[in-house]
Amino acid sequence: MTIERNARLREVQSWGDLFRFTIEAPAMGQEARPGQFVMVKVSDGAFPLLRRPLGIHDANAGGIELFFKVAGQGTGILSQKKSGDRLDIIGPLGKGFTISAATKGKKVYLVGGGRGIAPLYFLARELVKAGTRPFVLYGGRCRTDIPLRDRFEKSGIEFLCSTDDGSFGFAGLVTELAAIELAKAKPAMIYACGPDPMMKALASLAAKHDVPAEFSLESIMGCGIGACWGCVHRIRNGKGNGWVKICEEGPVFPGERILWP
Amino acid sequence: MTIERNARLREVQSWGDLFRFTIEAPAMGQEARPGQFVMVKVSDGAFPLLRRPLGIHDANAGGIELFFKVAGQGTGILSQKKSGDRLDIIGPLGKGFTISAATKGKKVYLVGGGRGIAPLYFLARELVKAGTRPFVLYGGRCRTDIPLRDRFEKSGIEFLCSTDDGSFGFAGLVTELAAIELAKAKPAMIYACGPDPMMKALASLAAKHDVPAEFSLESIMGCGIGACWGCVHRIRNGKGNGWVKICEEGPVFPGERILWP
Amino acid sequence: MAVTAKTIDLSVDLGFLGLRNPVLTASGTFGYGLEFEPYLDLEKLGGIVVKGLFYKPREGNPPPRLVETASGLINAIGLQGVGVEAFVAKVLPKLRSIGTPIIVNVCGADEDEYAAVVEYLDKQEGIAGYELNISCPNVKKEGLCPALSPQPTFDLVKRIKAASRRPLITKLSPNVTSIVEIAQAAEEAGTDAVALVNTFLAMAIDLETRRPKLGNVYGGLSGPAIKPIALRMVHQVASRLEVPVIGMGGIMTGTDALEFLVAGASAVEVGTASFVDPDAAARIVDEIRRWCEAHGVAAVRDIIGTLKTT
Amino acid sequence: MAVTAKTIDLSVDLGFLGLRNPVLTASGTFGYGLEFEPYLDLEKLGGIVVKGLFYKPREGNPPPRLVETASGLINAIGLQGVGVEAFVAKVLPKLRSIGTPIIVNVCGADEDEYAAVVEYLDKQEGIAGYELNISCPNVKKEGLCPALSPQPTFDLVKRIKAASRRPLITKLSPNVTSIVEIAQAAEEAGTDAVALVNTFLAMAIDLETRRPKLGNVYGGLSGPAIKPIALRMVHQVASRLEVPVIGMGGIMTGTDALEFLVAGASAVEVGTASFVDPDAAARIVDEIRRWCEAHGVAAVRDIIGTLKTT
Ligand SMILES: Cc1cc2nc3c(=O)[nH]c(=O)nc-3n(C[C@H](O)[C@H](O)[C@H](O)COP(=O)(O)OP(=O)(O)OC[C@H]3O[C@@H](n4cnc5c(N)ncnc54)[C@H](O)[C@@H]3O)c2cc1C
Ligand SMILES: Cc1cc2nc3c(=O)[nH]c(=O)nc-3n(C[C@H](O)[C@H](O)[C@H](O)COP(=O)(O)OP(=O)(O)OC[C@H]3O[C@@H](n4cnc5c(N)ncnc54)[C@H](O)[C@@H]3O)c2cc1C
Ligand SMILES: Cc1cc2nc3c(=O)[nH]c(=O)nc-3n(C[C@H](O)[C@H](O)[C@H](O)COP(=O)(O)O)c2cc1C
Ligand SMILES: Cc1cc2nc3c(=O)[nH]c(=O)nc-3n(C[C@H](O)[C@H](O)[C@H](O)COP(=O)(O)O)c2cc1C
Ligand code: FES
Ligand code: FES
Repeated sequence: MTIERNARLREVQSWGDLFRFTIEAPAMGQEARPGQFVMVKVSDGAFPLLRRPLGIHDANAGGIELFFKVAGQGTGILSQKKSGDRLDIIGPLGKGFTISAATKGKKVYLVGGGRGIAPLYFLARELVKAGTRPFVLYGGRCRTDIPLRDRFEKSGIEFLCSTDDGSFGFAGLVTELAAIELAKAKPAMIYACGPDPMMKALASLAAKHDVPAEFSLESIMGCGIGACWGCVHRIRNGKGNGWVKICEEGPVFPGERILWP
Repeated sequence: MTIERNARLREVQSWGDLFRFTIEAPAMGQEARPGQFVMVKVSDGAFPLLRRPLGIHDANAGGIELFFKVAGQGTGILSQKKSGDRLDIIGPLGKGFTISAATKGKKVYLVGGGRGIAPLYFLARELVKAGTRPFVLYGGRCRTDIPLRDRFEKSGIEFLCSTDDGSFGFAGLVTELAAIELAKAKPAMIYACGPDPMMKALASLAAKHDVPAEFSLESIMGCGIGACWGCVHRIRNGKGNGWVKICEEGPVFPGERILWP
Repeated sequence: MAVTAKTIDLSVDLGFLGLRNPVLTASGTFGYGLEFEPYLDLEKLGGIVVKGLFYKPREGNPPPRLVETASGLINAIGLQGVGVEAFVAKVLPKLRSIGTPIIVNVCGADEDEYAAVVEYLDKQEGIAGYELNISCPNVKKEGLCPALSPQPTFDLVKRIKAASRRPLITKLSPNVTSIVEIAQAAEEAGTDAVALVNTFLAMAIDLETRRPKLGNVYGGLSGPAIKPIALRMVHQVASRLEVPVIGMGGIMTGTDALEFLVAGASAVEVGTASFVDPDAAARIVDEIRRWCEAHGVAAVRDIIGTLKTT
Repeated sequence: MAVTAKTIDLSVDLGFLGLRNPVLTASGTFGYGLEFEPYLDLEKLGGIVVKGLFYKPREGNPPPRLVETASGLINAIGLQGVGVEAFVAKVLPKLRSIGTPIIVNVCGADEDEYAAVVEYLDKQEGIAGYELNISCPNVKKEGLCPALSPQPTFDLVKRIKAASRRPLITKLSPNVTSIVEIAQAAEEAGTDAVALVNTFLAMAIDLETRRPKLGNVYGGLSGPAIKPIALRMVHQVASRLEVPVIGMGGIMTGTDALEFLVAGASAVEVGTASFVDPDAAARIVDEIRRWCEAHGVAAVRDIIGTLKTT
């Protein structure tokens, strides 16, 4: 966990309102695990005030990558940064996905909707390293909403795409695609990240097929480090159902612990 | 008076914390008179909230020029604009310097301290056009504080420089230089812009030598258009000494009407 | 019938006064109105609330009178103004010809001065109503301002309502423990509407000189910084009062204005925004119209008070 | 002797407690302190005020609990927390070992709960004092919060002061007509210091859904937006009270902190800034030291209350 006040933005790639940043931050890159996130400062002034949480899209000894969608003012300002600019980042934060020895040699499904694909690329790469076989189901609204297909293609990771409008791959929701694939073959594990309704549907699919699943949750975050209690989600604890801090105990939780709104 | 929402910044020149902007704004350029000013928006967000007043440094059919010093956050943000960027400007505003037929053929003194030189270049050019002979006394803290010497040089306008530290021209305050020159020859008029103490000293010099003088005053401005009553200065009216709006009745006032703080 | 920019009905009804749209200008931020003629079409506005008017001309406070803060502006103008006689002689004739309701923000150093202002103005035509600025410090009562407690508010509103033939809007101060209590006092005293909020008492310090940044030490905070507090107060008051509420505080965009309507305001006033963009109020009217179009809202009045809190 | 970074004396004295420097962390914005260990040296701080503690564990409010506004943050956490027993068992032992004064922000749903918290904590060592969060809504008295009127403030402070062996700081709400009146009530009841301000009651609306942006509808506004109002209140209170004042509200930098000291605060608390920069409080200590050095101020306490208003 480091504060990197002066991380150099090495490369910016963009597709419409989707952006990929390659950032020089060696300490962070070496520590990062898939599913963890960083808190990025978007402005020097008091507006926007808070940092923005972004998942770690990839990491290596030289730094980290982010993949984000412009959702509002903060990500809008961020998207205007140019290669060579400096970023102020805290991370890696939170607890990531579980890469368990039990799935070694087996196939697992990674389901990402929209910007939710961000952490799954890193996860897929690490799963491959650990000897697990990732199969990525990558959904978006339309063809231009799923620009990472090339990247998965090149990295040799098995994947299928879906688009709501049928402009590329399976025509329909990624959860429908997942249902079809689950009916074909039962994976050892499901990992997912995306909008709440998508993950909720996937959670019941996973339960139905009796497949363990992990979900990366989102929330507005005040601090990202467990101090403000702003990022809570209803999570089953030992004792009951409490408001649990996503930034600290998550953002990844096993499906059976999450109470969907 | 126009709102130019999308004026193209054609050229940026800078010397340390001093900047010259050349801006495409034909309507404004054609209307502008020396001593008038514009209100410039420095940020899109709510911080800084208010526009910043800047004098018109030069104007022609193509647009206007500004010359400013980074004094704080607003001018700091402004100074980071690049050629090609768009500016949101209102102007020309206020009442400028008097160019009177009475000074035709005669010599007049223009005394500028620091960033106060900004409107005097435009004034000098217009005076020349009107057949008056401007003599510019241009003072700064040090050599790098008076970068417009080249410009006056090239334009053939007679001028003398002073620096507080003696690194260029007369060593001392520009008011001391003015006192020397006033002792040598009495001009038909004095025009001045600069810090309050400088103008105050000059006002008493002018009164002593019985030379009519005009001063461009500064104030924090809320609106620049006479609506907020935020920019007042004590000015002698017909009836008495009132708080008068600088943006509307000024920023230029004859010396005998100004009550210095 | 499809909702289009042309068919959208932006009018709102304050009961005592119909407005072509819900956007008024806030007192003290739009001069006497005419200053803005070069920048916008004054006939596009729902109404113009002019600068606070005392009976006598006022000097105002020594400068500096303004200081910018994070997303805010503190002013200590001190209600400098020309007084009611000059207003009637020089400003009103021009204002009257615009065809937009003119509301006069009424000030007074004590109850008598407030009454004198409305009595004088009552003799003039071309004024749609008064906005009673109850935040003026009372010179007779140790500088206490009626806006801060219910009884003085009640007394002042009652007196001015009785003294005048025109609709009365009482403008509330946010510097109170319970703005609902003050609003209710104004309502009981017969006000036709309430307007809120006025500015928040605030200060700024110049660390280098260790002096206040304002000549008057304290001033009033306005702008986007105060919007969340203003919105809460408007919601509280609108949920409890019968008379219409005019909301304001940091409105910079059509979205901001619509949020105040959703919170329960029947109209809004645009203040500090007019300093930043002299045409802000007219732009906000356009932005409201476009939002209604995009959302199929045929009449903007239908969204007033529609906040769902459960 | 020249003033250098090394010789500058940053210590301040609250009378009942000496601090190595005037920078504390504000309750609810610094967790239980330990969350920040990776980011700064906790021993660099003047003091740590921990998150508000009820006797019992608290659930808090449904999300969303946070919303950003122009230069501000509204929170409606609802004082979720572990309760005093878990605090003493799990957190306090670690906190105690840091060597920085620990102040516990004390909450209660009624007077009895407040008293129960301090009585329980009084049995523990390693606590420098209590900060009484009088802004908690009183469950017995129709949700009324003692912070809003003098008498309930007086009663609560008196009871807690009597119940406890430790210094008591009363933390005031800014949502009042006269914060001086409330501060004086606390002083008369025997508080050892006052801290101000807590957050401003505020709201934000999502225009698209026409719902409040916070699960709890209303929340508390903090951050740079409120600084000018907080500074005014600190100045007012410090000019009228004998006991020391701890100032806060939107402090992001050393300059902000020094302005509060100049206005009369004997120490400051850093709140929302710690969310933006977890090491903000430590950075502010450094910035204060550098300012003192640059301005030849040998002891920071010499600038407390030095605002020149004439
Ligand atoms: C752990 C975590 C990891 C994330 N990883 C990524 C990622 O890799 N790529 C990516 O594109 N996005 C990611 N997000 C979402 C991202 O943080 C938000 O889109 C961003 O904060 C919005 O900020 P803004 O200023 O652009 O939008 P705002 O103007 O603040 O808000 C726009 C909309 O987004 C909502 N929103 C604001 N903050 C958040 C938030 N923190 N989470 C979810 N919704 C929010 C608002 O309620 C509003 O509806 C992640 C969020 C979390 C919590
Ligand atoms: C009619 C007029 C014409 C001007 N022309 C020029 C010009 O041509 N070139 C130039 O460099 N400057 C000019 N100024 C001054 C310029 O407006 C200020 O330097 C600028 O507004 C400071 O903004 P800031 O955000 O950078 O500084 P801030 O951070 O706002 O303030 C920095 C310091 O400047 C003071 N200040 C703020 N606003 C003003 C203001 N409007 N006038 C004077 N002091 C202020 C503050 O009190 C503070 O001490 C002019 C001012 C006026 C009123
Ligand atoms: C410079 C200035 C002058 C003001 N003068 C008056 C006034 O004369 N009478 C009044 O009732 N309110 C006055 N106000 C308050 C505004 O009308 C409005 O209530 C307040 O600024 C909040 O709205 P805003 O945030 O949109 O500016 C003034 C505000 C400013 C900024
Ligand atoms: C998320 C959050 C939680 C808070 N919790 C508490 C609390 O438990 N007790 C308390 O007295 N104040 C609490 N506060 C108020 C702060 O301590 C402080 O008074 C306020 O935020 C103003 O300071 P700032 O602008 O520096 O944040 C909280 C503030 C925030 C933002
Ligand atoms: S974001 Fe602050 S506790 Fe999780
Ligand atoms: S700046 Fe607003 S009246 Fe002059």
